[in-house]
Amino acid sequence: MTMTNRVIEEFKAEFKSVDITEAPYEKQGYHLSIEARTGNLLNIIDFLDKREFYIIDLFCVDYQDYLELVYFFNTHRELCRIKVTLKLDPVKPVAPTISNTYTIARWYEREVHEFFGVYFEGHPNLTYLFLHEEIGHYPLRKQHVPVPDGDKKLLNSFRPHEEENSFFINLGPQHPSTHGVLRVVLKMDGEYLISAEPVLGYLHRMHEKMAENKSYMQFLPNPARMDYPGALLFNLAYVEAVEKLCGIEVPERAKYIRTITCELNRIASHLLWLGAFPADLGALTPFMYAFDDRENILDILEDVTGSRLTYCYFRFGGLYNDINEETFIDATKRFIERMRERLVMYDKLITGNVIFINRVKNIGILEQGQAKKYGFSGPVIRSTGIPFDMRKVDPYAAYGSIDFEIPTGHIGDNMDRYMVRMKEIEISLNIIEEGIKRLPSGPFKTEKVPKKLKPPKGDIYNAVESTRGETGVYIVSDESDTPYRMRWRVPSYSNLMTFPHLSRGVLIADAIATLGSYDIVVPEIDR
Amino acid sequence: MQTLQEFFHVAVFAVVAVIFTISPIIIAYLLAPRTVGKKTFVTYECGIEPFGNAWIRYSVHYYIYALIFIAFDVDVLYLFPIALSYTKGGNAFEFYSLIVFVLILALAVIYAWGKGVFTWKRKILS
Amino acid sequence: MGKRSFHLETKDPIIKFAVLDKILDLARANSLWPITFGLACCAIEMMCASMARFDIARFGAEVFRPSPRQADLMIVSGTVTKKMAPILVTLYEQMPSPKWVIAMGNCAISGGPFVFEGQYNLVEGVDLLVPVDIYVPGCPPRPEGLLEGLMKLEEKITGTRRFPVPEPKW
Amino acid sequence: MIFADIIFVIIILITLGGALMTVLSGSIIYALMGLVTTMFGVAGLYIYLNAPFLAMMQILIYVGAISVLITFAIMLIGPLYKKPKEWSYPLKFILAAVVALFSFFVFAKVILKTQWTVLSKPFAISTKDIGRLLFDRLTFPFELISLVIVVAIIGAVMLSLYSRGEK
Amino acid sequence: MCDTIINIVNIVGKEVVRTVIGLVGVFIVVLGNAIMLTWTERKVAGHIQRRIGPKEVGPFGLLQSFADSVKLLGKELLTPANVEKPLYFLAPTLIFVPVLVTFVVIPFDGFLQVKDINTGILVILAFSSLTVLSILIGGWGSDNKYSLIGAVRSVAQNIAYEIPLLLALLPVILMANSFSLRDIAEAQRGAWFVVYQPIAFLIFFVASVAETNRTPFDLPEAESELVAGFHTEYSGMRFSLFFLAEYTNMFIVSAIAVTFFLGGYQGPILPGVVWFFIKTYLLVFVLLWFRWTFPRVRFDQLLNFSWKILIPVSFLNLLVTGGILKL
Amino acid sequence: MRVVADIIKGAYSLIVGMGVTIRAFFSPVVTCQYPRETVNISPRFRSHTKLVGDPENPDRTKCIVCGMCERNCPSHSIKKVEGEKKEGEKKKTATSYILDFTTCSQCGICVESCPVDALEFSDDYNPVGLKREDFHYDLVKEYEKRKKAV
Amino acid sequence: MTGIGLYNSLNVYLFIGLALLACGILGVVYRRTLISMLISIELIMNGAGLNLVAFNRFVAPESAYGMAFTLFIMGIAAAEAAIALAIIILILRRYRHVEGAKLKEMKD
Ligand code: SF4
Ligand code: SF4
Ligand code: SF4
Repeated sequence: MTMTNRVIEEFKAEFKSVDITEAPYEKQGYHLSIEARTGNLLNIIDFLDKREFYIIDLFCVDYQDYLELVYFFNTHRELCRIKVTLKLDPVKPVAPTISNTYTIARWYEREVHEFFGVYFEGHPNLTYLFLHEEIGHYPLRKQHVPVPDGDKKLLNSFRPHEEENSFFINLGPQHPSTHGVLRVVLKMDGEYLISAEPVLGYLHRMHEKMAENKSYMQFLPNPARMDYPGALLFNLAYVEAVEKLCGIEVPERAKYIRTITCELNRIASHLLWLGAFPADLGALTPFMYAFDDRENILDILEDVTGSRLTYCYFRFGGLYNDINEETFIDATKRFIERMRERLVMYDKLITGNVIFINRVKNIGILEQGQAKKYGFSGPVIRSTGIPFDMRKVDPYAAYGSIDFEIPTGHIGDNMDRYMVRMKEIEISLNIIEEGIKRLPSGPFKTEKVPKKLKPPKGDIYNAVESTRGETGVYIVSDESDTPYRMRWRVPSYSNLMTFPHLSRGVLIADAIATLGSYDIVVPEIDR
Repeated sequence: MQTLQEFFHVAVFAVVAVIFTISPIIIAYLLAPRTVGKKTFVTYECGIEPFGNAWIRYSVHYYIYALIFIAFDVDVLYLFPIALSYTKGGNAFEFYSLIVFVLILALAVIYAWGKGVFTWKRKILS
Repeated sequence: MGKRSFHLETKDPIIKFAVLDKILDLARANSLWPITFGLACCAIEMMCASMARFDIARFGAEVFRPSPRQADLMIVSGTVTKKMAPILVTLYEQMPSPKWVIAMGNCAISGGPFVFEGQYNLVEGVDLLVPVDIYVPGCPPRPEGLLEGLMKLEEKITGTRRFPVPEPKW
Repeated sequence: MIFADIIFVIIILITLGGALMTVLSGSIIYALMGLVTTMFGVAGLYIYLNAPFLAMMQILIYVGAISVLITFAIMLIGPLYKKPKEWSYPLKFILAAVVALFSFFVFAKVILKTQWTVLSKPFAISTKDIGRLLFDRLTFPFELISLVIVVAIIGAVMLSLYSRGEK
Repeated sequence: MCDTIINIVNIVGKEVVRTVIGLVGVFIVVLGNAIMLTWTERKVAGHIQRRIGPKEVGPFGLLQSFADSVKLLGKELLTPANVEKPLYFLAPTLIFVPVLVTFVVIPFDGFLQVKDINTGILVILAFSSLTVLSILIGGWGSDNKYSLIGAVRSVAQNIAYEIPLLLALLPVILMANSFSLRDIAEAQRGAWFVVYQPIAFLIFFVASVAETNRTPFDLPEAESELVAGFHTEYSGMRFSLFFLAEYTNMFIVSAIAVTFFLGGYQGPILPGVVWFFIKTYLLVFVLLWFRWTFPRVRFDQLLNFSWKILIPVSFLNLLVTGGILKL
Repeated sequence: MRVVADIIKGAYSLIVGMGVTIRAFFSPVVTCQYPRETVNISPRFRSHTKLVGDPENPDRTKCIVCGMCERNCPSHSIKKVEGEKKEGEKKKTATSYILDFTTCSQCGICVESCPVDALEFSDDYNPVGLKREDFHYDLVKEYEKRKKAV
Repeated sequence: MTGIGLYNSLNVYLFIGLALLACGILGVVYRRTLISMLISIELIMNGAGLNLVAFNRFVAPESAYGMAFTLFIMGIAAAEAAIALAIIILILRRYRHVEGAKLKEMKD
């Protein structure tokens, strides 16, 4: 019996009055949908919590007549996505908080609160996370809804003045170790951190709002700007979602090229991290070496896509242009060889270094049990020993036909996260090799893509494994050529959420090492 | 007057060092243009206006290290005149007093080690 | 274009004569220490410019100072949001003069691909916040673009261009 | 050697100035700075007394060790010292000054009265002699002082650990 | 001609002339070293990272450091509003005193020494405690949180490594029975002390890396944690004085290591000065090499490494040396 | 004894690391010295767009002023696509085509959507300027300039 | 060239030592915070050391006892500082302040 059926049965037994409907997974990207009501939401959440579901995402859609809160759940053992919805009154939207069960929901709920004006009863700290003080309306609502005056005081989420005697220090937004413009407010006691609170939104670029203003085609450049180190993977998530939504078939060749380029991009992204992580620990030379290798990948990818960083290469139904077979395959093979040698060098330079080992071993330990509460994904979850990888769980592009293993760690400390990523580079190399071997010929793009995409009414959730974890895009279509609502589920967001937990009571240097080991990308978090 | 002559150089160098450091600052003062904005003189803190006190209550760890240091520093300095007059060969008495001295000193490290001064545990303050 | 809102008081140095200025300008142009200030995607290309392949160090500009007090050059590389704007201004003001700004990337120049009607969180061009000397367009610009910008800045400071102009491509 | 005299006077001024700064300055960190100045002054005097080794030890121990320890203690105490009011009661100051001056004059009288038998022999003690002395005659005090210091430190560490909350 | 010179010397006093010449020489060394070293550091860093490093400014980028220093001269000196002014101003001055004083006793050659002081090494050690002090007041006076943490760390680190440093010097003094650097250098005519004291040499070197705040012990300036450490608030020339002091300190510790363990100016064929500089810069190169290879250690590891490993080992080393000398 | 072994192992690992860096020190640099030499830039590199000349009539560009690119550009970077019908020609000729490069995201949508393939990416990889307006290219004029330069 | 040879007379040193002592006493009595009192005590110690060396130099030039004892004084000063500071910090933890004057009030 599959997971889905089991859940249906158990659910029906427990909740007689609530409907649970099976959704066509191929079309919508989730298996079950449940319509909850304010009264029974918490019970349903409890039900899911007991069955080891983790929360993928929580967001809101404004249907004008009502607001709909959408909760996505899944398990780490088996693919079983469940959409739970909750309709809210648009005038005074109030919902119960689920943050007591799922810690990560604290942030999601704050986000929903600031963008839609939804109140969550029982939320410990319902303040703004992204926006700044001057924004006087709820940006993602379809109509202009001003923020009530009473709420304005919530805008600045952090109030240090209340604690006179503590020592606060700002890490960021301009700080060498926060990888962009993350700001973390640290409360310190000597060298120790008492608590750390990330402040987000310094790079909030309104992607979700933009999506509502642009056609499907016009949104294409945006995903690449969200996660620039792994631009192609985000691009893929979006393109595949739209393809599924419109029912566009993709030729095999395009699938393989997508796989290969994505893996190249993954290596490039990991290399960027491989440089930045030791740099956080004070070693600057690996940075240069890693960029040197990365530069090789960029050369290959530039030859294919035309840009170095923010690729906008995949198109609905295929690719922007075909690869240049000889040079591409040649260069890639050369790169694979070179990279394998370099990995040995990195082992000598970084992995074996006693200082490095002492800095990362047994620091920032994440336990498996927390995976459910925080919903982190990618190398972070794999480091705890859970082999959860969208490429395996829900194969897309050509991953289904290529065999690869998933590296896992043991205890989930910084060292494990490091090792998992290093292994992933190796495995990506294998995948690329395999992909090149099997690369079929044929067209790189389907002909039948209409110039103006007008997908049928409905919604879809599509997830891929980006370099940092599960990246999902949820699109609601209303038959026009612009998405009605687009929501991005980004991995760094939930990965970062574990930081306050991990950094409590540790030395500042350890906290920074931990932050570096996540490989967060701020624009992705801020969107 | 041997000593005086020796330290005459030290004094002169020290004074010159002071002068040397002041002069470029004066030159810079004369040469540099100035731009003043609203926040130019605000203490730097990653671009955010700092809040709270910079005079922190510092952790006691450092202090204990400093305590042990002071014992060692003073005692090791006592070893210097000893080392100077340490004779080669014979007179094993000197060696014994050295051993006793060093062993007493080692007591401090052993004590601190045993007391866990050198371990920095993760502190969970609830 | 919006209104430029910066207000800075500038005073000339106490001693000033031409030859000295020339020397100082020459030195300044050849030792531009940027502040570590990466904002978004373009920051990666900025890093690339300082890495082995492009090696910004050849021009003596690899000394990325984390503190604005020791920097001469602010490379605004990426999107400036309204939340970030006051910080950027603060950092700029905290840099000792003479100081320069390079707006790198379309976002920094004009808001780039993120300008749309009804946008609520974007500063449409960093030149609305601080005076910008050099614009390097692109999304992202290639590292060569940044190097070229650096040379252009040198040209702006000293008045002459020292470096050969690479063959233009169209 | 008029030159040596001038420097000597300067050193005396530094010493006394430092001492006054220590006593009178408003903030504790300046008091500490004053102490350091005095240490340097006294070290200079040691040099004039032909004891360069002692002078260096003076700097090493007082400036390098004790003042650092005191600074750490000040830091540990933290914000309380931002602007501590040292100038409180003028009456108390007068009282203190009277006590200090009184003791000064008493001792000054003693000094002036006593006829020290100053030997005009050239002073020929080198650092080596101090070492020899420590080896030959003062072995016991020498070992003892190390013991004293170690015991004191152990006590101090114990107290500090106690205040850190770990008995 | 000669007579006049001698006359002049007689009038002003031999020592004064010596000082003046010494000062000039030392300034050449200090400035030359700083300029050379900043250039070398960047160049070495470049080549280790497989890039070029400074190149376009002057031939091989040799003028790079000049450009930097001239630029820093023409840079505005910002004094932030909240600083404790006397302390803030004093710190860069104070940090320079030990640097210069140290040069009094360093023997570049048998004769090329400003003055051989009987308590030479003690002078260096004593004045180097001023470095600690100036870092402390610099960080404290800045009224900046990063500076303060940086300063405290710096001091804790400096004092933690001072003891192994002293303990590593002791065996050499035991063997040479002198504090004077020239005597110690002379005592190595036969064999360098590094042969007898390899452990002490290692300890000394490690400790001096820590004393100069270089990677892997560069915590006070840990960029990824503390922005720029205790000199975060310093700009322009004041900052460059710290910079200068740091680079000179690198030279100094290497020079002391050379004098104590590597035979100082001793060496065949070439004149002593040349040997001295060759050896010193070799050690400096190792320092640079360290910096561009290793990550930074954590703070508690840093302190404990000194207390748990270096100090016990150097105690043992001292006792063994003492015992062997008595045989 | 384990402590000693650990220390030795640690020290060995450090030496191995130093071996890596010193080898790099003596290996050739990978730097491309930009103003003096340039890296090979892929022909597919996307800079700002350019108009392609009509192979039959080099005086005019291929553009027929249909406005597709203007409509499809995600960031509205293309403005003022205007043209006139010259005598003797079936289609319009572009007289102005303003590309505001400062908002372009180099996505290639305009190139894709042009029905007559009149657009291409140029290789202008290092544009810099002293003001924003430097990058409001008039592609028609650029085309003329380029034609003259050849 | 002859100077007055000020530095060759014992009394000068004795008076400096005395002045340090007086300053120290002044500080101990007048200063409010315990740490400043400690600093003042260090001053007194210094004065004593200075006197010892001066006597050694002028009264008994062929022995080094005075110097050795000054060395010991320095050691004692260090030990004393350590203990005193530890106590001060303990007091701080207990009473949240380190002002000597207030401490007396608390005793009652
Ligand atoms: S210009 Fe383009 S690459 Fe640069 S920050 Fe903006 S979106 Fe990113
Ligand atoms: S490349 Fe994209 S953004 Fe640029 S002009 Fe063309 S369509 Fe517009
Ligand atoms: S789409 Fe092509 S033909 Fe139409 S206006 Fe644009 S460039 Fe001209």
